Amino acid sequence: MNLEFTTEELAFQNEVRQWFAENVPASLRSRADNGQMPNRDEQHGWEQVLGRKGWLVVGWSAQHGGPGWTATQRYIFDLERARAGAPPVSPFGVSMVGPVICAFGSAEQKQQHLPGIISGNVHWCQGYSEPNAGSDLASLKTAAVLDGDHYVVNGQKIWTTQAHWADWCFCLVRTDSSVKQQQGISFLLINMNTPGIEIRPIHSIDGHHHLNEVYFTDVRVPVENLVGSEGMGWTIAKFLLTHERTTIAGVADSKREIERLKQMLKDTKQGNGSRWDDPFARRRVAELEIDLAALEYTNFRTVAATEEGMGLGAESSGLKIKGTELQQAITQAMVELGGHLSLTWDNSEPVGSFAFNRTRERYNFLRAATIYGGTNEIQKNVIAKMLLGL
Amino acid sequence: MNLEFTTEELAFQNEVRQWFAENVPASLRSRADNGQMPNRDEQHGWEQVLGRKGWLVVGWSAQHGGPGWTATQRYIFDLERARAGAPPVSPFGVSMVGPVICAFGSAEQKQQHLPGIISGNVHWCQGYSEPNAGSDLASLKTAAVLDGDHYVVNGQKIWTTQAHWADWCFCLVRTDSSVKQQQGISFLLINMNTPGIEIRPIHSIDGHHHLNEVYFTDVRVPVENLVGSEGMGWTIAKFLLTHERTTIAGVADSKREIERLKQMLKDTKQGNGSRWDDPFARRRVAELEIDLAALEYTNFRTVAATEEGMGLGAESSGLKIKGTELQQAITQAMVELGGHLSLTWDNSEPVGSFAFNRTRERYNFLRAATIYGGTNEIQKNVIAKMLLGL
Amino acid sequence: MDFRLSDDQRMLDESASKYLAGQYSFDLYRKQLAADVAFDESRWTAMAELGWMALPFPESVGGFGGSLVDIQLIARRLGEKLCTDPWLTCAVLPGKVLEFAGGVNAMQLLSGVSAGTTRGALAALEANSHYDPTLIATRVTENGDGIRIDGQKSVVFGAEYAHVLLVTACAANGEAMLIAVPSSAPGVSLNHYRVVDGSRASEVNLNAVKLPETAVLARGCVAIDAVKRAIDVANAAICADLLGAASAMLNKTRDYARMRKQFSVAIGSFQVIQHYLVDMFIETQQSESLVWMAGLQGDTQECADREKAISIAKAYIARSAVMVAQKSVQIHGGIGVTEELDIGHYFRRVTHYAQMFGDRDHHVQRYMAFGQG
Amino acid sequence: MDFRLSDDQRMLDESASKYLAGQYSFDLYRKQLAADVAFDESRWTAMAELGWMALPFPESVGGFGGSLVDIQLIARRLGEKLCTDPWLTCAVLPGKVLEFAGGVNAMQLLSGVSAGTTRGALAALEANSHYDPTLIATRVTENGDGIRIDGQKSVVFGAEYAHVLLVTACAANGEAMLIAVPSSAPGVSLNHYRVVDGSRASEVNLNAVKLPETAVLARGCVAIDAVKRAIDVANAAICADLLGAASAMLNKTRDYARMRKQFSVAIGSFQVIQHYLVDMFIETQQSESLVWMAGLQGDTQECADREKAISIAKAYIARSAVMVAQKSVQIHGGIGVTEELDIGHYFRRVTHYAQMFGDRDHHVQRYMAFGQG
Repeated sequence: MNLEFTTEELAFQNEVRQWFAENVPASLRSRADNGQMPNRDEQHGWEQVLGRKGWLVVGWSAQHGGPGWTATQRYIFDLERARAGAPPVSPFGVSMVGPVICAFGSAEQKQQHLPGIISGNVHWCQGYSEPNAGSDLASLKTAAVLDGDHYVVNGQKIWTTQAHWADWCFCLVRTDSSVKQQQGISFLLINMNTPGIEIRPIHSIDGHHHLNEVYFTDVRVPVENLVGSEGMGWTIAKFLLTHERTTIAGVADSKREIERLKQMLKDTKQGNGSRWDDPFARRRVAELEIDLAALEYTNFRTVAATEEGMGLGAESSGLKIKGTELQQAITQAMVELGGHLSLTWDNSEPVGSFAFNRTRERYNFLRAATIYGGTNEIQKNVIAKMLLGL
Repeated sequence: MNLEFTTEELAFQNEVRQWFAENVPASLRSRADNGQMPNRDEQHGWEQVLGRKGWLVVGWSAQHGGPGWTATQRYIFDLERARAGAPPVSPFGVSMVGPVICAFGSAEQKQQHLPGIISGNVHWCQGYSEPNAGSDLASLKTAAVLDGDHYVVNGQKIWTTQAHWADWCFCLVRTDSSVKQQQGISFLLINMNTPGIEIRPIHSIDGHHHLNEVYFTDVRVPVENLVGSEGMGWTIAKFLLTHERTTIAGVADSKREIERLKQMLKDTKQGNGSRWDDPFARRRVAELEIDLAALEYTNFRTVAATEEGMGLGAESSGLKIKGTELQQAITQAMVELGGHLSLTWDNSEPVGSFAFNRTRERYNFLRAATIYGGTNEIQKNVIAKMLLGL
Repeated sequence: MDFRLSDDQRMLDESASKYLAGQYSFDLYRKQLAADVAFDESRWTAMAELGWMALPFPESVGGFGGSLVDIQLIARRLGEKLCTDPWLTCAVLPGKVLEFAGGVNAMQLLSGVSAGTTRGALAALEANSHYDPTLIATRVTENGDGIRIDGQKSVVFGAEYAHVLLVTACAANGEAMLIAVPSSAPGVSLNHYRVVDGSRASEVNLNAVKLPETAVLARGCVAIDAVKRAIDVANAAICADLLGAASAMLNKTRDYARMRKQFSVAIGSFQVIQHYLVDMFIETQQSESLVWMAGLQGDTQECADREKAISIAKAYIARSAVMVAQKSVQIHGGIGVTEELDIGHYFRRVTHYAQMFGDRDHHVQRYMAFGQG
Repeated sequence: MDFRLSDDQRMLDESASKYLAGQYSFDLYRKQLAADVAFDESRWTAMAELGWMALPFPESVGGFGGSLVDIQLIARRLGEKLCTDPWLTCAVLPGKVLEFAGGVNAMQLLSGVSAGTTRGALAALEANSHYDPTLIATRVTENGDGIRIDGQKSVVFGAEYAHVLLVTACAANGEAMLIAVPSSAPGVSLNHYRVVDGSRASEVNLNAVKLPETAVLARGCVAIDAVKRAIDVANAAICADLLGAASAMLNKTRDYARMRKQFSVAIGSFQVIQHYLVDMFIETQQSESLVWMAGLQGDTQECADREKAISIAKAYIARSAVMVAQKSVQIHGGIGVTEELDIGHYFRRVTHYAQMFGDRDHHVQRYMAFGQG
């Protein structure tokens, strides 16, 4: 056993760290320092910076245009990214549809779509959930009916993150309603400029606009935009769920957030001292740090298992549950430890600590962390099935 | 609204307090101070003292031989009982079979059984659970077959608390296996001296013998020992579940135990000070005290509703759940706050604090509190049914 | 022991329910939120006519001499309906500060508050005070013909709608003073902003504010005690508001769990969802018990008893209501984190009220200082 | 990063499993418990022959120079099998104290420990020390030809089977000393008793115990550091023991949930039971991660790093293992609280080890003192 990074890995860490120090825009860093998310231009601009460096699709093999890093390198990269105050990249192209096209796409699809994802010039969103198909995704109803060399798509998607920023959408659609639920589902790539698509914003309780409803009315999608064959949609969706696990626990960002909370407490005066003088506040932080350590070393074990090419079982499924619980616990501590300073919403001037004034945003935003991508309750059902074999 | 006791209630409290001060034996008090349970002689002796005073069957109406107290008086009595270091009375006669006989018993049964319960001279145990009928009580198998003027009972009961101390046992038995599960069950009174009864001890992880297996082999029980009619067993069992709620939360004993924990911390030296100087220890106690207050005032509300003759719904079912959770939390805090002093088991001389040396007993014993009488999970299922009406 | 409401209390409770059902709604709340408004003069007048402003105050100033439980009954209904009208922050809290401060000038102001014609706001906390109103950096100096105040007060709830600010300040010799500062006084400038529940608060900048000596309502212990006791009253009301919000969330979430289907069955048929709801139900029951405990035992001048009762209730309810709010969002799933549905707004209200004038952590510590024998 | 065991470690782990499966059993454990015995000379010899006594110590004293992870591998198997043989308390812990104390006399004693011929016990804690080995009331006085010790040491694990007690005592000038006291020395009297996991500990009374100066193995910081560092080693092993016990409970409880039927179905088909098991599984996984972290990062003389690693692991695992133990009993129901089934015994073992040399509370506080930047 050995927990140390190798000399090569340490050198890699130095290289990455230095590059981030030189390349993360000040505006992004300042947003991160105040717990705020980047706007569209900042996010896309940053992804293009990474794309130019070749560091956007870090999970991809060299063969498909990625850097071909080891799991450890990817972990180090993510750690340094968060430490530098850069946001996570949008996963829809890089971690979702990209790997799907690499694995299941035709040569033409690869040629058409991969370069835009690799460069960060083309942006994607994910059309999975529907109003009556949330946790129960298999009951989705959006229909794609073949009409000559096009599918005609009708239906509604919901909770579509960044649909209003996206050029393309990858969708699960029903191409056959005569077979069992999962079997009639296909995976379709839809250009968001196609006539018949209407996007309606959903505003979130953090006060921002991330989510959308997307309505499809007689949207004509060329048949060549079908990935794999008809009815393969469920297989592809399941492939995605087990694809990338080195960063699913969110360790890098949680680590940064705890450090930020400590700094906020130290920077915030209370009487003649600071909030950091409160032993109960410090203890709350300590308990978060201990929970983070457990998550971090469990993540290490998963990374190490990935390196050895070992399968990922229930062991790593727990990472999403614990990771999202910790994210929520950190943001809750941030809101609560700020006291009345955490209650201000849209003040333009800092009240005591601008960072505390903005803790509410991440706290509210991250309530969704235990919901999206399958609620934590659904995740536990899945693990229970593996454990109990019932 | 008014939380104060009336002048009459305060006078009653004084009377009761003084009587306890004069009548609780020193040996019982000393056991309570060290968190230990009384032995058979102490328990039975104490119940007889209460019986002679007429204060044993405090929940009974005057008509049946009880003191005819209000719910508030019963609550006050229980509070003072715990404060004085007296143990709760054994519920099997006083709170269970007694009220059942009062409500469902024949005149002969009343005449035969009530005096012994009221005086504390006759002791009971409860034959409900079976090896394959724990949470699922309705599937019990112990059979009572009519043979002339006797039932012949065959089967096995388990988790029978104090069977080895008991003169009588009230049993749920199956008198008809041809009808639906709950319908074929009857309520039978069995003299423990009847031939064919074998008691085997079950030792608990607190190191003591409370529980038993009871085997019935061709045990002949006179038909006049059937309570109500054949098939009424389930109705009677359900009657019992909603019978007495003023003390179900265990507030009085939890209150005493928290005070005892505070005293233990103050009495236990740590370096030049005491364990009470540890702010984190004090905080843990404070959080228990706050949880106790919530339970206590919820209990008050139930007591007040009882006074007004209002039905007891899901509101009071929560009391058992929260009450047992608090009991467990208090004992766990006692074990943990004692540090290494809580790790000794059978030392005859005190190590630092004999009370801490014995915390393990109640902690282990009370693991059963969330199991017996229907696990807390089953309790929650029941409340959910009421809440959701599904 | 008696937990029944009196006939008067039942009438008060019913009239509050009826008024809010008629005059307030989630739509109105959202409209106000979008317009950055948390006040309406006509509703204020209507509430005054219902007697809500006079309710908490002594008959000597024209009030109705209502109890703390009476205040809680209204607060619970406000929480239940997501109402952001600044009744608590512009009437109850400043009025109670004036009542407890005493003296001719305070009573005169209180008459106006009680009549609904004067609105106040308590400017006690500062950026560096956390929840402790005794940490005062704002300075007051006395000269021959009056006083001068310099400093800044933070997160002053309701200041945007207040005619008079009740400011705490500290003299060079360390003596605290409670001062009535007209919002319009020269040197007073306010920066308004939205706070987490959708209501409004302000930074109050006091830059060489000169006032006559009569503006000083109380000094030293009297001033501090008046503020602390009034904040305890506010916290009793806040507990009731949290109870109202938590009860509403519980009911709405239960109804949603019965109605919403996934995997062809109501999600309320899943045992884990059922147990979540039972936990929420039990916590809400226990919270209600402590709301009334705080209302009955917190209505006293005796400091240790009062602080103990209030801190127990707030410490417990702040945790329980937050749990109920979090689980409500979780059971609702995606729809629970949107602005469209009321659940997310209740969630924010609970965050807000759980921290307003002290979160669980603060009140557990205060209990340890005052309540542990 | 690499979490794979080396070939040697795999062999060690397998031989430990095999040995315990052959030589130890729940029946044997219960038989010993009933007889108030937690030791068997022949098993001790067997373990020594397997190299377990030599494993932790330097080759210079005849040891095998094993790592902290090597120690943890054996400890995990002992926890998994409920084994109360005092390997940790009579060999590892006192041996490590001797190793870290250094010096000729300590090394000579250590040779005996490493050979399995000498058993020791660390007598550091006292009735009033809580978990802090620097709180020493036991007194040592030096005179011309030797020393004299007076005092009492509490809850000295394994003392019943020890030839030599490693006693901490304090001189009048405040200097701490680490002293090797033969169990048979005049003035030493021991009261033995059972402790919570079923093993044995003793009160050690030192009444005018007179020893030559050479009995003093270390003084001042060296003495304290040796004790603290050895306790850290013990805590790393305790974490592994808790992991072994928790894993065993998880597996047994999962199997029980699959097999036990109520309401005509396996109780493992109830969603709430399933989620309990998932929580237990996840906590056990996370605990395992920190066991190895503590083993790898706790194996250093550098005090801050070591204490941080050990305290993080113990703080986490003490809570998780207790949760797993409590839920295991709850899922088993009645049978879980009986002496007949092993679950209740695991429950007690977890209670014991979670508190031995510091519970979560103690280690969170130590982390705050040493680990928080």
